[in-house]
Amino acid sequence: MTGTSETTHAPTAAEINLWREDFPLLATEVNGHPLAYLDSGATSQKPRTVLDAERHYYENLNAAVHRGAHTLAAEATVLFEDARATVADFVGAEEDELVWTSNATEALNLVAYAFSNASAGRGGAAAERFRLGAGDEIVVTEMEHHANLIPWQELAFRTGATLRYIPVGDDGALRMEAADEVITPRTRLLAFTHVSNVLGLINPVEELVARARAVGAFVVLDACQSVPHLPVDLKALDVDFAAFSGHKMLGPTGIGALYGRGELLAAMPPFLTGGSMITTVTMEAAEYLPPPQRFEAGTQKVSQAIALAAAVEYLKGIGMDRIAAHEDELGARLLAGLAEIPGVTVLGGSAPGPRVGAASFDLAGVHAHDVGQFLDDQGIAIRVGHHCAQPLHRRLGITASTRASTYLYNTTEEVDRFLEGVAATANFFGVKA
Amino acid sequence: MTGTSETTHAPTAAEINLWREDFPLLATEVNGHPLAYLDSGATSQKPRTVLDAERHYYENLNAAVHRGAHTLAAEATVLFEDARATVADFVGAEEDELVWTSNATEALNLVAYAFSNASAGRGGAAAERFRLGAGDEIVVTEMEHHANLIPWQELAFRTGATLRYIPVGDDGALRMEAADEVITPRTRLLAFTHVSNVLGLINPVEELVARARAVGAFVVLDACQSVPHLPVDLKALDVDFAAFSGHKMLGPTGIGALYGRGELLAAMPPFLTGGSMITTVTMEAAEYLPPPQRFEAGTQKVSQAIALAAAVEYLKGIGMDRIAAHEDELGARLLAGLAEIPGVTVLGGSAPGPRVGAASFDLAGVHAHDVGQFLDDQGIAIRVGHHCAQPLHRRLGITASTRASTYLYNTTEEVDRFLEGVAATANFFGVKA
Amino acid sequence: MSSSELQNLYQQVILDYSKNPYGVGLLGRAAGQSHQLNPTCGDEITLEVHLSGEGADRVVERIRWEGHGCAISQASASLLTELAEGLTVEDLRTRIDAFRTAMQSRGKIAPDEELLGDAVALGGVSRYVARVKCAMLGWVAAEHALVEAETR
Amino acid sequence: MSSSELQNLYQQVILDYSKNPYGVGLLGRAAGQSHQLNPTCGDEITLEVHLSGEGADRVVERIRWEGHGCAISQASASLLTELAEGLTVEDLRTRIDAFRTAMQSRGKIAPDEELLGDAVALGGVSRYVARVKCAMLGWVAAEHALVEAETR
Ligand SMILES: Cc1ncc(COP(=O)(O)O)c(C=O)c1O
Ligand SMILES: Cc1ncc(COP(=O)(O)O)c(C=O)c1O
Ligand code: FES
Ligand code: FES
Repeated sequence: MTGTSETTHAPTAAEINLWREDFPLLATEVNGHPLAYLDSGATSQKPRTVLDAERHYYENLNAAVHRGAHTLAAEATVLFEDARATVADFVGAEEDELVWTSNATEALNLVAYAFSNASAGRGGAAAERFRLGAGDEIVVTEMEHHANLIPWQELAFRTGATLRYIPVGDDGALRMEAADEVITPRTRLLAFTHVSNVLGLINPVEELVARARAVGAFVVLDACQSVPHLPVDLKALDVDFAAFSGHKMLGPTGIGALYGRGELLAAMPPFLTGGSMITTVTMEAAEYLPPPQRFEAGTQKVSQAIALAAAVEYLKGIGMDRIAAHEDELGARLLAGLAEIPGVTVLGGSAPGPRVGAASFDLAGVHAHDVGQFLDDQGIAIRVGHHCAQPLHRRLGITASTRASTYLYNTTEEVDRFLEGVAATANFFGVKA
Repeated sequence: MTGTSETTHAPTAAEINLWREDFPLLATEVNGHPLAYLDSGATSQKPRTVLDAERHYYENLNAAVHRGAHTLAAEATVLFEDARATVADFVGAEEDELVWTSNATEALNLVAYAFSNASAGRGGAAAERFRLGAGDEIVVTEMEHHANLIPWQELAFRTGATLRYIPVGDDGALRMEAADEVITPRTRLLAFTHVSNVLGLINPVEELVARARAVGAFVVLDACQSVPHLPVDLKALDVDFAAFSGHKMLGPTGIGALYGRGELLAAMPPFLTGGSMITTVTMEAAEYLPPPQRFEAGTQKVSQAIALAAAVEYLKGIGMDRIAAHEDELGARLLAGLAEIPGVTVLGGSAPGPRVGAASFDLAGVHAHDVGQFLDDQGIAIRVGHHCAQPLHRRLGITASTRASTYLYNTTEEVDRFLEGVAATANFFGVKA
Repeated sequence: MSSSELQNLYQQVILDYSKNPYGVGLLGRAAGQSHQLNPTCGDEITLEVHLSGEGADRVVERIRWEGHGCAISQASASLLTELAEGLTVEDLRTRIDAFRTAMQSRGKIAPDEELLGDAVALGGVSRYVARVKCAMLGWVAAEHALVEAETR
Repeated sequence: MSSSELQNLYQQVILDYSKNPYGVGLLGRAAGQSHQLNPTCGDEITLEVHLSGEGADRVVERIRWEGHGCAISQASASLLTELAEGLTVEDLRTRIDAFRTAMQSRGKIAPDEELLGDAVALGGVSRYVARVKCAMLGWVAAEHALVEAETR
C-alpha cells in the first residue's frame, strides 16, 4: 500500500533474521519470553554499527567541532559535517538545509519560535514574511501529535494569530472536503503530519501542499513517522520545513533534524543563541552566521550526529523501498488479524490506505493499559495510552488505545504472537464479539 | 587557590596514570607524538565507564521513557530518573529541580524564553514575577561566554528591557566597585559566570548574589566551567538558576542541565512544548505537567542522561576536592611557566585568584592560530580563538588567544610539554622579550 | 497462558470490582473533593469524602467517586471506598500511608491486611512501577479531599 | 623540533610576508570592494580591486587590503595581491578558482605554479582543513570584489 510493494521484493524471513542479529537488544528475554518489540513507533532499536560509530568517535576523535585548530578538532568537524551531508542527502535535502536539533519536537519549536521572533521584529526586513499577527491563521489537523500542535497553539497565543484545524472523520482520516473551508487566504502556515503515529495512515501530502501553495501559506511537515519507514524526498514533496527524530530511525536519542528550504532558513532569525552561531558579538548585539550554523547554538550533538549518519547508512544498505515493502506486509497482517478478534476496533481501520506497518485499537470494555500488561507478560512490547495525540483519541471517542508498530527487524511470527496475545486478553476479560 | 588544596591530598602521579587508563582516547598518537589533551575547557574526554553505560542501555533497556507500560519502558524510566537524582544530588539540588537540556546554552535559553513567554502573558498570575518590560534591566558581565550574553540581548530586544553589564578591569577581573552602579533596583535578573572560560578566574558568587538579593533580582549562574572542576553546591551558593553541560564533565555530547529553584520552576511557563510535558490537550489549549517534565518536551535524552550519571559517579569516586587540588597544582605550574616565556601575556594573569587550572595568553606578534598549529604539530591539543568571548577579548585589546585547560587526567609532564612548545614557537617566530 | 505474577496482579476480586465498581456517582456537598489525573495515560478521578462528627472524632461516612481508568485503578478506588466507610479521618490517613508504602516498595513490602483489608489484593501492583500510579489514583484523591475538608 | 610538514606549511616566504605584508592600506574609490570574515577565529579582511580598461580587456591595476589574521592569512593576501597585478579580470578569476581547487583538495592537488606563481608556497595549507579558510580569506574577498565591480 505504500506504492512500493508491487515493484520491490520484500525481504525473506532469512534476511530479516540476519538483520535481527545486528540488533543486540532484540535477543533479550522479557518476563521469560523472547522479546517481541512492536514499539518502534515510539523509539527504534539500534544496530551494532550505530553503537560502534558512537564509541569509535569517543575513543578516537572526540573534540570540540567548529572551534580550534588542533588535529582532533579538525577531524571531528569533518566527520560531523559529513554526517550532516549523509542525512541531508537521505531526505533529498542540501547540506545547509539540514539543522541538527535534539529531537523532532525541538525542530518544530524552532520554526514556531523563529516565526515568533520575526513577529517581535527580529531578523529585519528579510524576516518580514514570517511575521504573524491578529487576522493571520495557522492551520493544523486534528490528528497531530502534541509536538505538532502545542508549539502552534503557543505561537498563536504569542502573536495573536488564530489556530484552526482540518478535522478528521469518524473513520479517522482527514476530512479533505473540509480542508477547503479551513485553508483560506488568511492561512499563513499549514502544519501536518506525513504519517499519523496513531492510525498509521499516510496523509495526502501533495494535495495538502497544493492547497497551501494556492493561498501562499508555508508548509511544515511532521516527518517523524515517515522518514524512518518510507523513501522520503522532501524536495520532491515540496514542503518548506520538515522535522524528524534520530531515535525513531535506528539512531541515538538526543538528536533530530529540521529541514528548511534554503532561502527560508537564510531569511529566518535565530532561535537558540550562544556560541558557534555568530560572526561578531559586542556587549550590545550579535551578528549571526548563515544556516545551518545560525540555528545550532552551543556545543553540537557530535557523537549523536555521527551515529545517526551510521544509522542512515544502515538503512540505505537495506533500502528504504524494501523496508517499506516489508512493513507493508506486516501491517496488512496486523490489520487482518485484529479484524478477527472479538471486540477489537482498529482506529482508522475503515479508512482507505495507504498506511505504514502500525495499528492502534480499542478492545471493548478493556483498558489499553490492561491489554498492554497482558502482552508485556508474554514479552510483547507495545505502546498503550494516548500516544501524545489526545485530541484524535477524544475525536474517536476514547481516552487511550493499544498500538503495535513494526520496523525492518520485526517478523511475521512476532505479529502472530501479538495477535494471539490480544485474542487471549480479550478472552481473559470476557470480551464478547 | 580553590580553597581545597590546603586540606586535600592532591593525587600522586601514579594515581593520575591509573585514571588515564580509564580514558581510551588519551592513548592516541597525534602527528607522531603522544596526545597531550589540554582542551578540556572546550570538551572533556570520556572514561570507559561512561561509554559502557550508554552502550549497556542500548543493548539491554532501550525504550521510550515516561510512556507506555512495557517492562523495558518501565526499566528505562527508572534508570533515567535515577540519573536525574544522581546529577541533581551532585550539585546540591533536589531531583525535580534539575531539567535536562541538550547543553548549557539551551539551559540558558530556556530561562530567557520562559521570561519572554511570561512577558507575553503566558503562565498566568503565577508567572507575573518573570515579566519584563521597558524600564527593567538585565545585568551580565563583560567576561561572559556568548551563551550567557546573547540570550539576554535577545530577551531584552523582545521585551523592551535594557541590558547592562559589569565591566572588567585591565587585569581581566570583574570591577566589583562598578557593580554597585550597574546593579540597581531596576535590575530584574543578574546572569554571570561562576568561572571564566578564558581567564580561569573564579568569580565572587557570594558577593554578587548578595547584591542581586539586595535589589530583588533573580540570579542565573553559568556553572559550565565550575561544576566539572570544583565541588559545587548550588543550594549553598543560593542562586536561582544555574546551567552546565555534560560533555565538559566526562559525559556525552547532547546533554546539559538547568537547575532552577523549585518554587521558581513551578511558577514558570514552559519553553519547548510537545509530548511528555502535558496533562490535558485539546485542539485549543494545553495544560502542563509540573517541573521538571514541564520543561522536557519530546523524547528525552535517555542514553545521554544515563551516561552523564555514570560520569558523575566517576567524578564522585575520585572526589571533586581532589580534582580541584590537582588542577590547582597544574594551573599554578601553567601560570608560572608561561610567565617565563618572552612575549607571553597571560589574560587575567595579574588578577588576584582564586582560579581553576586553565590559562589563556597572547604571544606578542604571533597569531593564536599559528601558535596552535605549532603545538598541534607536537601532539598538544589546545584551543585558539576568541573562545566564544569576543567582548572580553576586545576589552583586553586582542582578537584571539591561546588557551590551555586541564582536567583530572592531565599530568605535569603534559603541562611542561606545552610550556616547552610555547617557548619553541616564540623562538621560531623570533619573539623578543 | 499468563504468568502467575500476572494472575497475582489481576486477582478475581480486582476483575470483579473493575467490572462492578463500588461507590461510583458524585453526590455533591461533600466535606472535601479532589480531582486527580494520571499523566501517563490521561485517566482521571473525581472523589468526594463525606464526613460526620467534629475534631478528632470526625468519621468518614462515605466516599463517592467518578472517573475512568484501567481495571487496577477502578478496583483500587472501589476497595478504598469500601475500606474507608466508618473510619476516623486519622485512621483513613494512616491506611493511605500504609498503602502508599506498600505500593512504592517495588515488590518488597506486602500490604498489611489488618490495616488494608481486601485492598491487599492490590499487593502485586508494586512490582510494576508503571502501574503504581493506577493503584494510587483514588487514594491520592482521598488524601487531597481530606486536606480540603480540613482547610475549609 | 617541528615536523617537515609544519616547515612546509610555514615556509620562509610565508613568514616573510606575514611580517611584511604586501599591499596593505585601502585607497578608496575602488572598482570593487569586499569585507570577509572568518567565523572560526573572528579575523577579517577588507579588500579593494582597482581596475583599468573596459569589457574583456579589463585589467587589475592593483589590489589593496586591510585586516588582521594569522601568518597564513596575511601571507596569502599578500601573495594574491602580488599575483593579481596586471592580470585581466578573467585571468584573476581563473587563478582564484585554481587556488581554491588546490586548497580544498585535502592535500591531494598541488597548486599550479604556472598559474599561481609564488602562491604555491601555500600548497601545504590544504592538508590542514581548519586552516583552508585562512588561506582563502583574501582570495574570497577578491572574488567578491570582482563581482561587485561587475554589477556596479
Ligand atoms: C563559561 C561557559 N558558558 C557556556 C558554555 C556553553 O556550553 P555549551 O556549548 O556546552 O552549551 C561554555 C562552553 O562552551 C562555557 O565555557
Ligand atoms: C508523528 C510524530 N510527531 C512528533 C513526534 C515527536 O518526536 P520526538 O519525541 O522524538 O521529538 C513523534 C514521536 O514521538 C511522532 O510520532
Ligand atoms: S492506566 Fe490510567 S489509571 Fe491505570
Ligand atoms: S586564524 Fe584567522 S585567518 Fe587564520
